[in-house]
Amino acid sequence: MSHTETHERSLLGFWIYLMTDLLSFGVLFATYAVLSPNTAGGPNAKELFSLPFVLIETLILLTSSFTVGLAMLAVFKQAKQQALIWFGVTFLLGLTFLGMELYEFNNLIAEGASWERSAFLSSFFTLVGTHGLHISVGLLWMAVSMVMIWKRGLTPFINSKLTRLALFWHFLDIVWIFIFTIVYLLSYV
Amino acid sequence: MFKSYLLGFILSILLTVAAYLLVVNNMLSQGVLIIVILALAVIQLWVQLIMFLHLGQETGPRWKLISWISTASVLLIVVIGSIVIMNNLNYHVPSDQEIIENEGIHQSH
Amino acid sequence: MFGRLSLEALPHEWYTLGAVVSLGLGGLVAAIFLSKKKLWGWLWNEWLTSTDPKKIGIMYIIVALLMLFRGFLDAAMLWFQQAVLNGTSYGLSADHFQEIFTAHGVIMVIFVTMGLMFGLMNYIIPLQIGARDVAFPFINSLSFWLYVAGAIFLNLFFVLGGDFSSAGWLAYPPLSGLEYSPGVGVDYWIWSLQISGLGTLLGGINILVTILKMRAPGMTLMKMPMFTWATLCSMVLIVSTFPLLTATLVLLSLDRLIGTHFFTSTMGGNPMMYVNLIWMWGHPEVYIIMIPSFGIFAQVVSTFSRKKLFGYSWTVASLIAVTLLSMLVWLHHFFTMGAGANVNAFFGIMTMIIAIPTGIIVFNSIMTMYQGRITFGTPMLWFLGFVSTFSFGGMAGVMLSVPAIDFQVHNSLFLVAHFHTMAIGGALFGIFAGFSFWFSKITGFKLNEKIGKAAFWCWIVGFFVSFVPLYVLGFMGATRRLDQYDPSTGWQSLFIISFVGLLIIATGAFLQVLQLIHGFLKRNENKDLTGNPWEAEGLEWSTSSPPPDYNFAVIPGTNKIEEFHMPKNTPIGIYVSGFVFLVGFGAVWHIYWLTALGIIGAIICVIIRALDEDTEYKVILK
Amino acid sequence: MKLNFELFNPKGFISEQQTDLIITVVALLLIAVIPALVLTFTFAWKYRASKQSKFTPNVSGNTKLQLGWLGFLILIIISVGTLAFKNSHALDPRKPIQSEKQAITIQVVALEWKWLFIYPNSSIASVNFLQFPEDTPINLEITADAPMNSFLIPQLGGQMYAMNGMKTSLHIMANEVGDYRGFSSNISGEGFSGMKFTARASSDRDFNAWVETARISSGSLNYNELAKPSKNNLPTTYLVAQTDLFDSIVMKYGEPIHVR
Repeated sequence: MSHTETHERSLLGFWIYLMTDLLSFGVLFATYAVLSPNTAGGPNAKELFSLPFVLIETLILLTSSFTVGLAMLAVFKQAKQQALIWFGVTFLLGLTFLGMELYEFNNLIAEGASWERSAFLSSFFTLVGTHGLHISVGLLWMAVSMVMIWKRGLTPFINSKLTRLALFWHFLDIVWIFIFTIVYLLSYV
Repeated sequence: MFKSYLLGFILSILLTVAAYLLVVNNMLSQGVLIIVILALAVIQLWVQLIMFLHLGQETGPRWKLISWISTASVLLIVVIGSIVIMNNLNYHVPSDQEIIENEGIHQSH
Repeated sequence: MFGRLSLEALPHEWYTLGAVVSLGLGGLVAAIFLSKKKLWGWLWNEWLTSTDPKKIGIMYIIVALLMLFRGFLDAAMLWFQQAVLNGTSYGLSADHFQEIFTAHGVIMVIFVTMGLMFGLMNYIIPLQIGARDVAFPFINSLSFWLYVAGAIFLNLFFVLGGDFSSAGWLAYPPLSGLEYSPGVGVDYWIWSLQISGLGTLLGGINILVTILKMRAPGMTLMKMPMFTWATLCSMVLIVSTFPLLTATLVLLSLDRLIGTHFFTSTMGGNPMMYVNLIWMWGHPEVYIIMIPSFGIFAQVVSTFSRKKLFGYSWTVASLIAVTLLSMLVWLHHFFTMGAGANVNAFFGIMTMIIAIPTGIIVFNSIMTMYQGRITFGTPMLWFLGFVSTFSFGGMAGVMLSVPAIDFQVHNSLFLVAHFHTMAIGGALFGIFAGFSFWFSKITGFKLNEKIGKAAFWCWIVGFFVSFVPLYVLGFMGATRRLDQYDPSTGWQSLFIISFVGLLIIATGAFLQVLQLIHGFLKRNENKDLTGNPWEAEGLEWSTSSPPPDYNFAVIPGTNKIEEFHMPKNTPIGIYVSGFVFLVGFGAVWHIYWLTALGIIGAIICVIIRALDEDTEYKVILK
Repeated sequence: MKLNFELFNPKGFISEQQTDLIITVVALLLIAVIPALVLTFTFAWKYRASKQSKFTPNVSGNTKLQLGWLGFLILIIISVGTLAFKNSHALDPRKPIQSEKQAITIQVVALEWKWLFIYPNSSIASVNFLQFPEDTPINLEITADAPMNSFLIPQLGGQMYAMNGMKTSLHIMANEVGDYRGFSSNISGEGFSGMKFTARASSDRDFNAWVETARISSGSLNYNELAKPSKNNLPTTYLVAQTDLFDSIVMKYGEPIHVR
C-alpha cells in the first residue's frame, strides 16, 4: 500500500471521527437549547456572562486557528524551524484560551452558580466544559507533535499526523463559533 | 494557500465582531436579531470549512463533502427535532403563570 | 480509598454465588487445559493480539455466542417465572426479575446481534470487496477489546455489587436517576453500554472507510455484493447515531456522579429529554441490526435460486431510503408521553413510510425465486423462515405506528411480540443464514445439513408457538415486565404455551451446538476443497477456505504479484481497553484515583502506539 | 374462566373507536402481507430444483413490476396514513369528550406503587379504586410523585404517562356499567406489578351513594404517609381536606418561581 493511499485513508477516517464528535456536540447543544430556560430560581445567563471577556476568548481561538494554518504551510515547505514557531504560538494561544475559560468557570462556581445549581447551569458547564476538554486534548497532542518534529524532523509519517492535528484544531474553532453565538450572544438578545 | 488562510481569518474576525456589535448595541428587534446572528454564525462556518478545512477540494469521490452534508442534516434533525418535540411536550408543564393563577384557587368544573 | 466498594459487595445471594462458581469453574478448566498444552503463548501471539480481521471476526463470534447463551438463560428464567412460578411464593423477587429482563435486553441487542454482525462483517467484507485487510487494523483490534470490556461490565455484578440495573434495557430516568436507583446497578449498565458503544463506533468508522476506500479496482459501488451494500448502510447509521448514545450516557452518568440536573425531576431537569435523546439512537440501533440481514438474505436467495438478485438497483435504493428514514421516526416510542396530535401523526406517518422501501426489499428477494432452480440448503430455509415471520412482524409494526392504536398497545405484550418477531425472525435468522452460508469459508469444513435443517424447524416452530400467544396476550391487555399477575386474568395458560415454545427453541439451539461439535469432529471427511461449496457468486468464494492471512495473493482486477505490507500483531488494543475498563470501574465504585489512573494509562498507550513507526511487515510472494 | 380479550371487548367511547381502527388497519395491511406470503411459497414450491420447471437465470429486473409493487404499497400506506392522521386528532387524549351530561374531573397521582384518585368536587380520594357514572365524560388530570408510570384502562381508552412535575390529561367515557381492569404499563420500580386498580362504571345513583359512604366512613388523608413506598395496597377511601392537593403535588417538582 503506497504511502499517499494510507495518508488519504486515515485522513478520511479522521474526518468521519470529527463528524461523530460534531454529533455528540449536537446532543449537548440540543440539551442546552431545551434546558437553558430552566434556571430553577437561580441566576440566568444574562446575569452571569460578560460578553467582552468572551469576545477576547473567541478572537484568541480564531487567531490560533489561523496560526495553525501557517504552521501547516511551513510543514508543506519542510521548514522545520518555522513550523515549530507557529505551532508554539498556536499552543500559547490555546493555553490562554483554556486559562480564560477556567477563570470564568472559577468565578461562576465562586458565585454559587455551579453545575449543581440548575439544569441551565448543568447544560452550560457540560457544553462549554466538553469543548474545553477537547482543547486540552488538542494541546497535549500539539505538545507531543512539537517534540516529535524537534526530534525526528518533518517525515511523511509525522506530516500525515500534523495534517490531522490541524484539522482537529480548526474543527474546535468551528464548534466554538456556535457556542459563542448560541450560549453567549443569545443570552443577551 | 496562504491567501486562503488570510482571507478566511479576516472574514471570520469581521463576522464575529459584527455579531458581537449587533448584540451589544441591541440594534435590531429581538426576533430579527436572533436570525441575523445565527445566519452570521452559519456564514462563518462555511467560510472556515472552505478556507481552513479545504472542504470539497478532494480528488476522486468527495466522501468528506458527502459525510459533512449527512452529518449536518443529522445535526439539524437532532437539535431542531429535540426543540420542537420538547416544546410540544412541555406545553402541558404548568408554567409559572399557570401555577400563580391556580395558587389556592380551586377550579370547580 | 476504595470509594463505595466494600466487603458486602461480594456475592451473597444464591444466583450471584451460583454464577460466580460456574464462571470460576469454567475459567479454571480452560486455564488448566491451556497450561497443560502450553498454549498460553500461542493464544496470546496468534489470537489475542492479532490484527487480522478474520481472527478478530472469529473472536467476536465466540464472545457473542457466549453472551447468546447467557441471554437465552435469562429469557428462560423470565418465562419460567411467568408461566410456572406466578402466584407461588418461591418465584423470583421483583427486583431480581427486573434485573434479568434488563440484562436480557442489553445482551441480546448490543452484545449478541451486534457482536455476531461485526464478526461476520470483519471476516467477509474484506473478502467480498477484494481487500487484504480493513482500513485501520489496530483500531479493529481496539474496538473488539472495548466490546469485550463492555461485556465484562455486564457480568461483573455477579462478582462485585450483587445487582444490575433494574430499570429496563433503556433505563428511563427518574427511575434510573440517583433518587430511585442509588445502587451500582445502573452505573454498571451505563458503562457496559458506553464502552461497547465506543468500540462499535470505532468499528463502524473502520468498516465504513474500508468499503469506501479499499474496493478492488473495477468494483464500483453499483457492482458491490448486496451484503456489502447493507453493511455500508448499517455503518452509516452507526456513525450517525452512536455519538448520540455516547453523549446521552455521559449526561446520565454526570447526573449520577457529580449532581448535575439534566434528567432529575427537580431543579429544572427534564426526564422526557432523556427519553427523546435515547430513542434518537434507540430506533436507528434496531435498524443497524436489521439492515445487514436484508443483505445476507438477498445473497442467499440469489445463490439458492441460481439467479441474479431481482431488481439490484431498486434494492440498493430501498436500503438507502430505509437508512435515511430511520433517523426521522424515533417519537413512535413515546406517542403516549403527551405530545400533540399533529406531532404524533407526523412521526406515525413517517414510520409507515419506512414500510414501503422495506416492502420493496422483501419483494425483490421473493421475486428472485421466480423461475429459478431453487435448492433448499439451510441458509435458504432461514430465508423462508424470515419471510414468514418478518411479514407478520412488519404488519404489527405498522399497526403500532398508528398513534391511536399505540395508545392501547404501547408497552403491552403485543409490542414485545412485535420486536421479538423483528429481532429473531429478521436479524437473528439473518445471522444464522449468514453463519451457515459462510461457515465453510471461515473454518474450511462443511456443517452437516440434516442437523442444520432440523435446528431450523425447531427454531421456526418454537418461534410461532412461543410468540403467537404473546400477540394474543397483548390483545388481552397484558402489559410487559410483570413479575406477578393475578391468575384471575386467565393468562397463565397462554404463558405456559409460550414457555413450551421456548423449550422447542432450546432444542433448536442445542441442535446447532450439536451440529458444531459434529462438524468439528468429522471435519476431515467433509473438507471444503473447492472454496465454493454452494457455487455462489462473489470474490469471497474465489479464495481457499479458510483464506490465507493476506486474503488475496493478487488483488482481483490487478494482474501482477507485488510485495505488500501486512500489519503486525499488537497488544496495545488490549492495554487501552484494560485502562478504559479501569476508568469505568473507578466511576462505578467512586474510586476516583483509579479513574484518573485509567485515563492517564490509556493516553500513554495511545501515544506509544502513535509514535511507533514500524507497525507492518513486508510480504514477498514467489 | 372466560378469557377477556380486552382490546376486542371495548366498553368505552374511546376504546370502541380504537378497536374499529385496529380491525380496519389489520385488514388493509393483510392486503399486502398475504400476497407476499402466497407468492413466496408458490415460487418455492413451483420452482424447486427437482421440478425442472421454466428457468430464466438472466432475468433480473422488470421496472414495470417494481413500479406496480411500489404504487400498491404507497396506496396502502396512504390509506393507513389518513386513518392515522384522522384518528390521531379524533382520539387525542387531551380532547374533551362532548356529551350533554356534566363532565367529572378526577385527579390521578401515581405514587410509589399505588394509584391515588382525588375527586376535587367531593373532596374525597381513593387508592387503587376508581368509580364514576356511566355515559359521563371523565376528565383525568394525571401527575406522579414516583418514577414514570402510565395510566391505562384498556377497555375504556388509551393510556397516558404519569410524570413528576407534569400535568398530562386524558379523557374517557364508559358506555356500560361494569368493573374494568386498570394498571400501569410503564416500569416504575420494585412494586410495578402491584400498580393495579379497578375502574367501576356505575349508575349515577350508585356513584353518589359510593361518594356518600366514602365521605362518611373514611379517615382523613395524610398524603406524606401515603406517599411512602408500599406495594399491593388494598383499595381504601379517604377524606381530603386540602382543596389544592393535586396542584401542590405537581408543584412539588415544578419550576420554583424566579425569585430574583
